[in-house]
Amino acid sequence: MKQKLFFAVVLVCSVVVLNFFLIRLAPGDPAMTLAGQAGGADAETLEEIRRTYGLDRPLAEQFFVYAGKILTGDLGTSYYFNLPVSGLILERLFPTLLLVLSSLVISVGLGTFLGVLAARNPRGPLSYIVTAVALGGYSVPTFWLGQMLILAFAWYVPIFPVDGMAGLRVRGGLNQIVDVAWHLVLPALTLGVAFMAQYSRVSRAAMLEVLDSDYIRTARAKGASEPAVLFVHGLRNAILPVITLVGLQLGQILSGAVLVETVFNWPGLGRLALDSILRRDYPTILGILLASAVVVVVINLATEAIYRSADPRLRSGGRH
Amino acid sequence: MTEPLLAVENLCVDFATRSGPVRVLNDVSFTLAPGETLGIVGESGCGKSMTSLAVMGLVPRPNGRIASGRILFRGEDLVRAPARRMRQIRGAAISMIFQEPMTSLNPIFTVGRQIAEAIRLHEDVSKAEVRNRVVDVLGRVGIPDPARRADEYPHQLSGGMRQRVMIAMALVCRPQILIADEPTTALDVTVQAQILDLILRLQQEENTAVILISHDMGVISQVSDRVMVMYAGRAIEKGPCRDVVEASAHPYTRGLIACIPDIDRTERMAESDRLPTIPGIVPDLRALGETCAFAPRCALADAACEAWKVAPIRLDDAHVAACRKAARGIVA
Amino acid sequence: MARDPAFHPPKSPFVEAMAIFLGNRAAMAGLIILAVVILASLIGPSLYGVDPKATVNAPFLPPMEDVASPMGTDYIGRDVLAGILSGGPATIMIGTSAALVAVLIGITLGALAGYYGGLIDTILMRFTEFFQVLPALLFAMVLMTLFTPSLRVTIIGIGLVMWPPTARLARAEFMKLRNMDYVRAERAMGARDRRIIWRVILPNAMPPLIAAAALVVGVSILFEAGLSFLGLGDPNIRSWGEMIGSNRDYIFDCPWAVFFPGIAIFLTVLGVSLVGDGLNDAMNPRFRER
Amino acid sequence: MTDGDAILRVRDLTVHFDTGTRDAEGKPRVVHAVDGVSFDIRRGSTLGIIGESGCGKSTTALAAMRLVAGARGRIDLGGVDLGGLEGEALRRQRHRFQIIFQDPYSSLNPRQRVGSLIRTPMALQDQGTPETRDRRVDELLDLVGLRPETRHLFPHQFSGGQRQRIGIARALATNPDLIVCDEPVSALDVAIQAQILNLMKDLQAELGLTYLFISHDMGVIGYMCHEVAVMYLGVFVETGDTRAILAAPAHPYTRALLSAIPRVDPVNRSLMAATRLSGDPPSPVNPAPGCRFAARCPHAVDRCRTERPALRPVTLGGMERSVACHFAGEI
Repeated sequence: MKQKLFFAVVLVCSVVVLNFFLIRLAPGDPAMTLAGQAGGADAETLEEIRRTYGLDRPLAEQFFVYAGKILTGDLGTSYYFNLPVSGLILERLFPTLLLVLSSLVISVGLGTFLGVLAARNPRGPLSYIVTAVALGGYSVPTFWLGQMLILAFAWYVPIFPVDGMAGLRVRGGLNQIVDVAWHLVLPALTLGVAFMAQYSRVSRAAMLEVLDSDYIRTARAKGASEPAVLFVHGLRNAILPVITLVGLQLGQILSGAVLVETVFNWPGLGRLALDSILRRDYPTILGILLASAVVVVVINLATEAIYRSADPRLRSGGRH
Repeated sequence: MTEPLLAVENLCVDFATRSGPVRVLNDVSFTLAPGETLGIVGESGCGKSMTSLAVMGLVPRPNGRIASGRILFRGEDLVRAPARRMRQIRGAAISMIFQEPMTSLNPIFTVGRQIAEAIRLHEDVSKAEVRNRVVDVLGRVGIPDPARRADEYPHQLSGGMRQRVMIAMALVCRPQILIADEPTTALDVTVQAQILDLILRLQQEENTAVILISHDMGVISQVSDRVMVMYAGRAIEKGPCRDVVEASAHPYTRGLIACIPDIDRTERMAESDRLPTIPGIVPDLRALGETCAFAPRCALADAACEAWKVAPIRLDDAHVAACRKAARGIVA
Repeated sequence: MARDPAFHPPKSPFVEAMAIFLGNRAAMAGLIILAVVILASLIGPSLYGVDPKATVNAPFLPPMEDVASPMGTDYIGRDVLAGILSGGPATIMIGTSAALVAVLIGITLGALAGYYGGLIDTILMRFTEFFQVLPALLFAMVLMTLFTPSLRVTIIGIGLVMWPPTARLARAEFMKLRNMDYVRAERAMGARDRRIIWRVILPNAMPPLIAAAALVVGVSILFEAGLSFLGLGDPNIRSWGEMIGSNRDYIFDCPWAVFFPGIAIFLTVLGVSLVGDGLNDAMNPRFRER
Repeated sequence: MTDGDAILRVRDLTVHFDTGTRDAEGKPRVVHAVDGVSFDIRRGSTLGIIGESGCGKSTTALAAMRLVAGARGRIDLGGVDLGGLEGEALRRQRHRFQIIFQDPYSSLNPRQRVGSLIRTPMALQDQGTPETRDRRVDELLDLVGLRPETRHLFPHQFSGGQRQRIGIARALATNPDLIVCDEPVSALDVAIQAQILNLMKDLQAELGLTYLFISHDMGVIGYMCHEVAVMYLGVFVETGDTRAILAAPAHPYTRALLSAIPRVDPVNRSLMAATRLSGDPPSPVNPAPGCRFAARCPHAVDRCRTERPALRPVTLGGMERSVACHFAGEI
């Protein structure tokens, strides 16, 4: 675990290095890039940037200036908002986390449940339905699915709000929580579908393998009932590859969040990223890239910890 | 003869494959008396493991199914018993241990919990009582420091220790029948001897009947009271251990024993001597009919054998062989 | 089960896999879908003959109202069917080329990491992890804005963010296979590393990699659609994702202009996934035994 | 076991693997898989190595084949020290020593037809021309009891025994001086095992082959091997003439091993009366000083736990062998 933590830090540092080089690899003057404003910054601003980032000094020195700024939490200033980028990001972090985590709960929970049920009878109708739904969920473009859900459940049959994260007049207490949850349903579902599809496939395959294993036969030979075999002995072994997959796919889930936030006008990091890109607001974009990498690394460490607690083979040493 | 504890009668098991159904067990019958050890021996694919799974009601579904026959446990036909009744019997009256101690235990639960589960599935006892019995049974199967070991996970134990845990789990509800399917095949010889010892000692303590399945004629001959030899899904010879091993009536049994490189015999062999062999390979089960499956490989087979419909030939009241020439005069 | 080989005609594993594949109804359905999509993309535009970029009819025209525009028109009166027919080649081309880039990078890095292990493996895998930690879409978005979006930039950009899963799979396969006795036997016979990696292990690792490559094609198509939807693709190409994106703000006025391109993407990716699944089943030895 | 006629002389073969972890005292945990093993094999004879799983016998075989990274020691094959060769120089020698593996299913490339499988070693070692190689393939198939027409088939179209014949043909292809056999019959049923063992003995008699034969089965060793080395936790504990050791084992471990073998004998049930070793072999990670067997030995005294016994000649039952036990011949 100590090693994992070390590599997590190294990974985040690598993103800092990447950001640094992206600014310099882009065609044109790095000062211009850092200023954003689609190249329309005035000479005074550019001079200011050249000075604070030490752009007239050697490359190595420039890097240390840049890295030093980031270490102290200074991700630059967004010309558009005229605010520090770090503050902007912190403000948008919560909605994104809310969206990502709730869709993770939906996709992991539902996906694994369906996968396990389907594995019980690999040639039964349920198994075919799960496989078909999984394929469909896997093939559908996330943003389009979101739009179709809006059309269906917010326009033709107006059950849920069209977009946004909160109603204008709802303020405070339980009401606000319910309101946010109400706004969350469609986006979280949209984002969850593709991943639910994958998790149901993976858990179905894992469960099929587990059900074929010797210790399942042992459990049956003990006289355990089928539900006990399935959910006590099978499930916990079959969920391990799903946890692994979640850890590997966090980047993808955040990518999906960009699209979903755009479709639903969800005030998160993804929406901010797209707006900033359209405004050529580079400090904000690069800040978001770094922040999302940190989010991925942190959630990754969490899945690692969950995996460890689920699999004793990783917790304690070999045989004595 | 006393009333048998278990009587398997004319058991047939079919398996669905891509090229149609295959009869993997064909007309298998045998009995088991209380306290007795029956050895079932044969090469891979002969049906010996399927026999044990059928008795346990664990024929793999949906591909496998019992096509016909009866499995009478104290007079009750297990083939027709409902699933609920089979769950009561499995692990309590009839238990089983398997070949691979490495994979037969669930890696994510402690061994103590897995043994406790076997108790709680069949008996309504308090938590403390369960724990006492778990530690007690681990001690009885020769695991040192059982209270500590109970809280360990399978991967922390050696192969021999895991097989002891499997035995503990199988015996914790004091079954009347213990089925041991190749229990020592994955173990080293010195550990194999310990495990066989343990099974026999516990059998004597509890008067358990044991079905020991093995490919190793040495193991079978050392521990069985009676022996059943299987070939291509059929029981081709049955009888008291000594008769089957030392006065084998079926040419296959004799071939099987002769081709083992036995250290006591090879000591006397000259450099140019060779092991006796059975020519050819085990037949494809899909291509078998009602005639003798061994005839194509049998040195004694003649035209009449090719046409003969297989039937058990009784040599005396205990010794039976499915060979046309088994009557002493023809074979010897 | 032992059999006399003389009774079996010499069938290569490839031929056997193909036989299983052709007998798989779902895979066949996928193949048919793909064939229709490709055919429509190839001859559709010239057959239909309507300019996808020009305003040809009244805006917001619903489907089936005017026979000239069977799928209706979008917010500025562009023909939806023409857009779908002409968007096909671009979508498929970008998807497959990007997947090719990704699979080539992935297999090469994964093979080297899995075969050599040790320090090489550690370095390559940290590198892979780094790419997996970056949210692919965000990274691609940054690339697309720093560099002027063009077909080439799009393909390379998508390829650059798509390779890590393939690399992981290739690595796992190589790690498993390098310890097989037949690989050891090659070494014992005096085979060089180059031969063992590319001629011995790679062919045996191919089945799961081919199936995975099919999935990468599907994901790449989805990814391209996502980029175009956000308005970050090559502005000179009308792709399906771009159609959806440009009509996004008018979804309640002309839902068909969003609906039909989405169906086109969905069917294409579904076809690719079905074929990929079929290939996976056909080449998975666990299905072939017995 | 030194002999003027030895084709293979191995001296102080050692294979240690670093597990990359550390023990409680912070010392690196090193697996002593093979710990200073020396042996000779006479041309045309068979040396067997027997031991239980994890004793290092297979690692010894792979190290002798130069297939293990990190092996040290002299491996003198007919005057060339294979242990000192690397890269291309080692590759050029490989036609002189070949290997037969345990698992007939994983040792043949499933994508190669049989003809190509057997031709590969000759092609890789530039032996002969394409035509002579084809002729040799037919010759080899015939030699191992397969019909030459089978060269067009794939491995999965054969049974386990037939696959092992293909593996033998492949090992013979380059006319090697030494064939290392790593548990060649352990995966086979007894009836097929007997066929393969007889084939290997016939080939030895006919072609004058030299085998290094690894097995866990004393019966197989007794049948196949002229000499045997009993291995325990990375070291040889007893070596010598097979018949001498079978008739009068001198090392306590050899005795325990022999008495634990279940004989086919329903009357004299020796297995149940045998002296029993307790427990499993200890771990080969950072083994304790002294005799490796001391922890399980019924005769062990303090000296056994501190001083490692060397192999020394001992005569027992009128027959000589080497034993690594302080009390060999006395107990």
